[in-house]
Amino acid sequence: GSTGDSKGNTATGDGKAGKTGVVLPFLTSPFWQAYNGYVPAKAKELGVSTLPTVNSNSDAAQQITDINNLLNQGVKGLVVAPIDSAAIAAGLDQAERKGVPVVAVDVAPDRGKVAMIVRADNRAYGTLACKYMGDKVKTGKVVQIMGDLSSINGRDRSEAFRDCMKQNYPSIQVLEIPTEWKAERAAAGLNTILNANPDLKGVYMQAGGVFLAPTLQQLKAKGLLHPVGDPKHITVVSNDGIPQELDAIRRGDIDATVSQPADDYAKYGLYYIKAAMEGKTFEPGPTDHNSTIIQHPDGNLEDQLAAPLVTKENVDDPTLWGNSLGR
Amino acid sequence: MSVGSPTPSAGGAGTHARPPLAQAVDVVKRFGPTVALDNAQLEVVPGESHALVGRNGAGKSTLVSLLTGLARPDSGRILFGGEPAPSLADRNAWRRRVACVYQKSTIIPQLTVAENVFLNRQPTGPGRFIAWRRMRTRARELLDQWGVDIPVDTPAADLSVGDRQLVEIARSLSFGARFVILDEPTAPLDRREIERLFARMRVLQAADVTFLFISHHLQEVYEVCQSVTVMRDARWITTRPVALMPRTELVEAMTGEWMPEKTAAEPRDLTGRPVRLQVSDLAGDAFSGVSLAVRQGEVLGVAGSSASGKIELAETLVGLRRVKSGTATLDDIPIPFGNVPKAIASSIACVPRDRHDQGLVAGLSVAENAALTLRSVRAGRFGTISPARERRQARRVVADLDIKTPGVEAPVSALSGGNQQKVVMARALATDPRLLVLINPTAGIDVKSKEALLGLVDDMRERRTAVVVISDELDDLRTCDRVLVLRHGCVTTEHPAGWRDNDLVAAIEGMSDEGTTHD
Amino acid sequence: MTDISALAESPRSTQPTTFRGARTALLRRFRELALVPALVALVVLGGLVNDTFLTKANLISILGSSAALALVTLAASLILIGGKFDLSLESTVGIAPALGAMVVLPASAAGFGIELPSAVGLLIMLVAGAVIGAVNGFLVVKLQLNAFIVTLAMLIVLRGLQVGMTEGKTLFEMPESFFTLATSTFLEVPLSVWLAAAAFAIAGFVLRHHRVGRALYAIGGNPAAARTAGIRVDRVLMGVYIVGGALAALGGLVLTGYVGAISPNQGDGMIFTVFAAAVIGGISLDGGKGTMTGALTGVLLLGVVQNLLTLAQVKPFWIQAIYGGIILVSLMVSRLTSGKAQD
Amino acid sequence: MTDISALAESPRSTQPTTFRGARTALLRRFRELALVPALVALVVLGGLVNDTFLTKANLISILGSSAALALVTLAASLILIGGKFDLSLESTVGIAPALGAMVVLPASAAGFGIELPSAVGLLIMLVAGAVIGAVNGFLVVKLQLNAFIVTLAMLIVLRGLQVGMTEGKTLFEMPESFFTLATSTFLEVPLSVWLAAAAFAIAGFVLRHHRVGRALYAIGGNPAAARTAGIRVDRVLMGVYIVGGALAALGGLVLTGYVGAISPNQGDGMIFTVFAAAVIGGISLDGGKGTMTGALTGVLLLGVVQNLLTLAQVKPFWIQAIYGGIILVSLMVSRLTSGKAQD
Ligand SMILES: Nc1ncnc2c1ncn2[C@@H]1O[C@H](COP(=O)(O)OP(=O)(O)OP(=O)(O)O)[C@@H](O)[C@H]1O
Ligand SMILES: Nc1ncnc2c1ncn2[C@@H]1O[C@H](COP(=O)(O)OP(=O)(O)OP(=O)(O)O)[C@@H](O)[C@H]1O
Ligand SMILES: [Mg+2]
Ligand SMILES: [Mg+2]
Repeated sequence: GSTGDSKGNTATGDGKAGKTGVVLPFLTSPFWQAYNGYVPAKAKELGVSTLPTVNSNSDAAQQITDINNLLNQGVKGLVVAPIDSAAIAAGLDQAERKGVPVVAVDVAPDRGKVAMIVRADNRAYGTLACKYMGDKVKTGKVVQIMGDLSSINGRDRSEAFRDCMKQNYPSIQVLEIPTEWKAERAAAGLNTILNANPDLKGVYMQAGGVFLAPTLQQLKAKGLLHPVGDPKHITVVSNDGIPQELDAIRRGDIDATVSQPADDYAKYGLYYIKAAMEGKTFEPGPTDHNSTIIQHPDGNLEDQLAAPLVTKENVDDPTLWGNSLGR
Repeated sequence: MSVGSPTPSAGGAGTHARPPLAQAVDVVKRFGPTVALDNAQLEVVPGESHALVGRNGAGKSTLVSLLTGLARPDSGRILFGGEPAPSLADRNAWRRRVACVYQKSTIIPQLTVAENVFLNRQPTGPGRFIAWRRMRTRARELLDQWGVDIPVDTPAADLSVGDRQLVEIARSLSFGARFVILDEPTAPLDRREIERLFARMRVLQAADVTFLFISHHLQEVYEVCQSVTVMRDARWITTRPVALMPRTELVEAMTGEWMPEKTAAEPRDLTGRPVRLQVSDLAGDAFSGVSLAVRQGEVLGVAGSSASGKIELAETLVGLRRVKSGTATLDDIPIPFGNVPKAIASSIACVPRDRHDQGLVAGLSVAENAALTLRSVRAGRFGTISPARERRQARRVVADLDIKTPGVEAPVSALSGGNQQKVVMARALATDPRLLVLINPTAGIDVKSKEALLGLVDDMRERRTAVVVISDELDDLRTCDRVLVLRHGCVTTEHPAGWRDNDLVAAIEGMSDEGTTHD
Repeated sequence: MTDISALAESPRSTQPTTFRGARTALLRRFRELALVPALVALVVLGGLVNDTFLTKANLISILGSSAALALVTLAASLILIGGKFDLSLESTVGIAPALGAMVVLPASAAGFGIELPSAVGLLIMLVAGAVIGAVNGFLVVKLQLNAFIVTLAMLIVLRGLQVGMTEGKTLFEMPESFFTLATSTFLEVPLSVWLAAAAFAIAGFVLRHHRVGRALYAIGGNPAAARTAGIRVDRVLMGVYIVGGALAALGGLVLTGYVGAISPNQGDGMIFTVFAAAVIGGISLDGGKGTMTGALTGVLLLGVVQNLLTLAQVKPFWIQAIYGGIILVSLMVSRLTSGKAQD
Repeated sequence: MTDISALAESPRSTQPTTFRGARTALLRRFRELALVPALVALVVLGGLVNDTFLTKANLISILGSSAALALVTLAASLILIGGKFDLSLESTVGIAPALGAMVVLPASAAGFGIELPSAVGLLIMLVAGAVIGAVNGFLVVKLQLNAFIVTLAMLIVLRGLQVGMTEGKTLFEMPESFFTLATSTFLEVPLSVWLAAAAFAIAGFVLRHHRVGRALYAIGGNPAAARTAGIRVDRVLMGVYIVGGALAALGGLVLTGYVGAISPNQGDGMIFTVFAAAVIGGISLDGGKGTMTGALTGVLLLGVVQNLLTLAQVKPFWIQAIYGGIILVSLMVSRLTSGKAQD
């Protein structure tokens, strides 16, 4: 599939194609907040008519209810960012029963049929961060500031990072701070870890949106915030790619971040739902937006968007959502 | 009966030279549709102790709350020394004019005795901070005057009911106000404590302090008061010197009908009757070596000071407490100690010590409270109960016990004290007991209700129930066939019906050993 | 109003008390229906602002989405009427079904790998709920620890245990029987709804017509009085904690079916909504007061509000604020209608 | 066990025994220190299992991480002693600093764009806290709504308002003055710690040695009696709600400095920990009981536990369970040491 053929029928497209519902997992992270901001813009671009976004407030049951409500309102397509890979199944079944196509964003459902999965793999983030960190640190202690272990993305990133470290960098010891996505838990944890391990070499934070500030704050407090390149510098790799992370990279406070493309999430989520509503289908293979569509064992297709690793080199790349976002 | 335009001064009070110390003129107070005070009058003259009597719900406490600035009259005026009363918010102004022991306890359990005495007027040192040492010493002095020998640092929660009351009284008298209101101060006190109170009152009267004294024990009125105001159905009835108001007339004014003086029960010969309750050498919380026997249809009184262990004995018999040693049988079947359900199952019933603490569930209706044991209203064998049957039964007891209530569905909290107590009695009778234990059955209850309740005890006689009455009110004990006196947890003396008051009182106080010594 | 002022003139205070008694009795009955007008108003409003609101499909999904809340609110209400507290219900909603599922699931699907038949799994789920209730009961009734705080600690412990034993994984490959309650319907209405309705009906009946229910009110109203009246206070309270735990587990099962999986934080934060529903419905936090009818209307009110907020397409940022605001207002409504200070 | 059930059976004794009086007096003093042994034990244990635990740096960071909790626990404790409740404190921790920041920040950084001087911002933050407290006070004291449930609703409303006005954005880029409390130190110890210590000292002193403090205990113990004693019940309670709100705002500021940003769910779920700390520290949920010393030890206990769990690198999945378990145990400890039923 390519965006080429969609251009023709945008005009007629939103005429006959009905409304689209967009469901968010929660709004309290800069990333989803940005995603929520992109939705109306991209919808306009693509000529998709959407209802106002719905926020499930990180409550899986609420998300099912939201999907039901949207279906009752007669939406013809759904773009859902599941709170949990499994706890979305019932919602997908409902949609299928009503013959309403669903595009899953950011999380690949364990069960149920979707027209397309649009995401950059959480495990990939973890591995990417691990590789970069490993090559920089080589040996010693690093800490990963984990998200909520009961949330799918937190879990995947933690496991991926841990496994990759075990395999590729056996001489690196991984310490862990579980935080339930709470900034103060991260701050307290990091502070304590630094007491016990003054020789800490690296920090991996699973969500820059939540952990950037506390991490820098604690490093500053302990006088360990040295610019990149300084021998005393502690390697910091982040995730999300919000503007503040990019600034930190420019300042040399942190080394890198995985830019999770909020804009593409919105754009291609809507793009694929539009296509699905028009009955278009796609095959595995490369796309025109330098990503590849792969097929899951259960038959679902996934467009694996590129999640570029941002470092000092490419931090000013205008295509990064963190740069393009109006501030 | 019709009440002429109320002119208290005609009642002799006004003949005094000085202006009335405190005055309530045509005060009206409503609670929702309830009229608690209906053009009530009161005029307290300096130097003479004034009694305020009336049946439960007559409006006495409400009048008190007006006289002490806790509430505003809907209409009418409150005057002190001829001056209009201060504004409600200005508590200190009220404090200077009147001190009060309220009917409801105003002790704060979490605070120490000393703090309760000086609540919100603690002696302060530099920087308006509390001077603890001074406060303690002053509290100590105050309590010593009353012979309350508890450390002033004890939390009030640990005080006995009597001591708590004494602390309240001591506090109210320590304000230095010339006018002191005592709303049923003697209810929780035992004889010795009451004597202590009266002695103190006389001293203060001599020092020109004026009392407004409320009590349902009319003999107390004659003991300490010079004039009396009677209220009925929220209205002023009369105000007269006590001397000109013999008991029967007083009761008539209160109840609106003539009631003959209650005479002591005739001694009856019950030796023929089989023994119902047999207690042998029983020892438990606060009593030991108690042995007694109650025959069918016999009413046994148990008297003693509040520390005598009589309450503990009673509560043990009805399954509220465990025993240390000894046995007790009901019709030769051992009584299940420490297990109320079993006790009730073996048809033992009880009117508990305090109707508010242990007797009633305020939120529930009269019917529900009367059937609280839930035994008399079972319908199916699966423990289902029938509200219909419950209402029927409730209507019956309301009729039998002459309970004044808007209806069986009304919340029990809407009833006056006496009628509430009748409901508790009804609950006890509902299980048709073979042993009935009454603990302070007439506490805080007006004369008429008292008669009614004691009348019920007589009915029990006929039904051959063994009745044990725990009380130190002579009126209650008069109806008993025998009275045992407890001191320090042991039975000291036994008094068959027809005893003389002094003997019994002396025995309770432990001052003499008249009557047949018991062992 | 006029008749009252007329009464005021009447000489005897006993006569007015007749009316006073009658009036409060009426108020009590009224209080439990205090919300019905609000509920009706909301439904009408909903019908006006949004044309899908009154469709059968939508009404059914309101019921379907409220079933789990209803069951847990029932549990909470019973415990509250007994004058006690159980915050850990929300964790039971998660851990009980998780246990039930893990004894059924193979190790490959994050189960214990003992793969018991699913009937046993469901049984274990209920038992787990009951046992948790029993533990709470023991701590509160026997050890006399403060109910609020001890069940708060239990809430944290249980949640932690669930995360621990599932290693944070979401369970989803359960056999159909774990979902039927929510998925299969009778007369187009999910079984879960019928179940909740039945549970409320039974509870309502027992509270009114069975001695245990009546004992519960007495205990909540005045434990000491209940004890002297020969009511086995501790036993009844233990019982109600156990039943509460089992009901919460059942609510968890309904939720499982509704969501199609058991995430490690299933039920997280639910207790807030539960208590809101109960109290809005006129259940007293001081015990001894409240009816099942009231609690149920409380649940439905919140369900309808949630549904309306989504349908009305309120800006997502503001939904939460408005939701809370409505709870606040309903509280004041039930305060005013009940006429007396709230407890 | 048996004696407890016996205690449960028998109504409270009428016996005036000086011994018992003295004993309980001693127990009360003991109760407020009930946790000290537990605390000491934990510290010693910590020192044994982990050699960095007792380092000055680590002890300081325990204090630093507990400062915010300490301030909010202080607020909650004061309100609890007055016999009331405020759950919405946790939302105040979030919204008050957010407001203070947004009046300072330019629109580009998610502020209102009015860019007032940061001193004004900090003032507004405190005032916001006080106002929120006043609203709670009004609803609870004057309208006599149930404190638990009304502040629960407020919790939801305020959280919703914060999400709404920040549109879910996390606030970065505040001026340094928003961080100084947590970042700058005196004698190596963060100012936030000194602030919390001072607040506790003052509160403790006022509660013990000033009429207002004693009045608060009286009100918590028996409001009606307090009224008749001339205590301006409503005024005192309003006051304590307002002070509580301001303290929570201050706690929020400390937290802001500690994490260097204000996320829309700052303080979310904190109230659980706060109440746990207060009650473990011997503050009674029924009002009228508890001391600042106790509350403070409660806070420190939890802080030490958290720190130890991280140092010990407990398997992350089990941390929550262990944490809750420790709270539960500490509750039993303070129950047993206090010797009487908990409230
Ligand atoms: N706060 C109140 N709310 C409603 N009704 C009340 C209130 N206080 C008193 N009443 C009613 O007013 C009437 C008078 O009550 P009050 O307490 O003054 O009687 P009393 O003479 O003190 O009775 P007792 O001798 O039992 O103390 C009663 O009918 C009572 O039910
Ligand atoms: N319902 C009541 N029961 C008993 N006393 C009351 C009652 N209402 C008021 N009072 C008394 O009247 C005084 C004045 O009432 P008010 O309510 O104005 O004072 P407050 O509420 O204590 O203080 P503030 O007026 O500052 O709110 C109170 O201090 C109290 O002593
Ligand atoms: Mg009275
Ligand atoms: Mg006021």
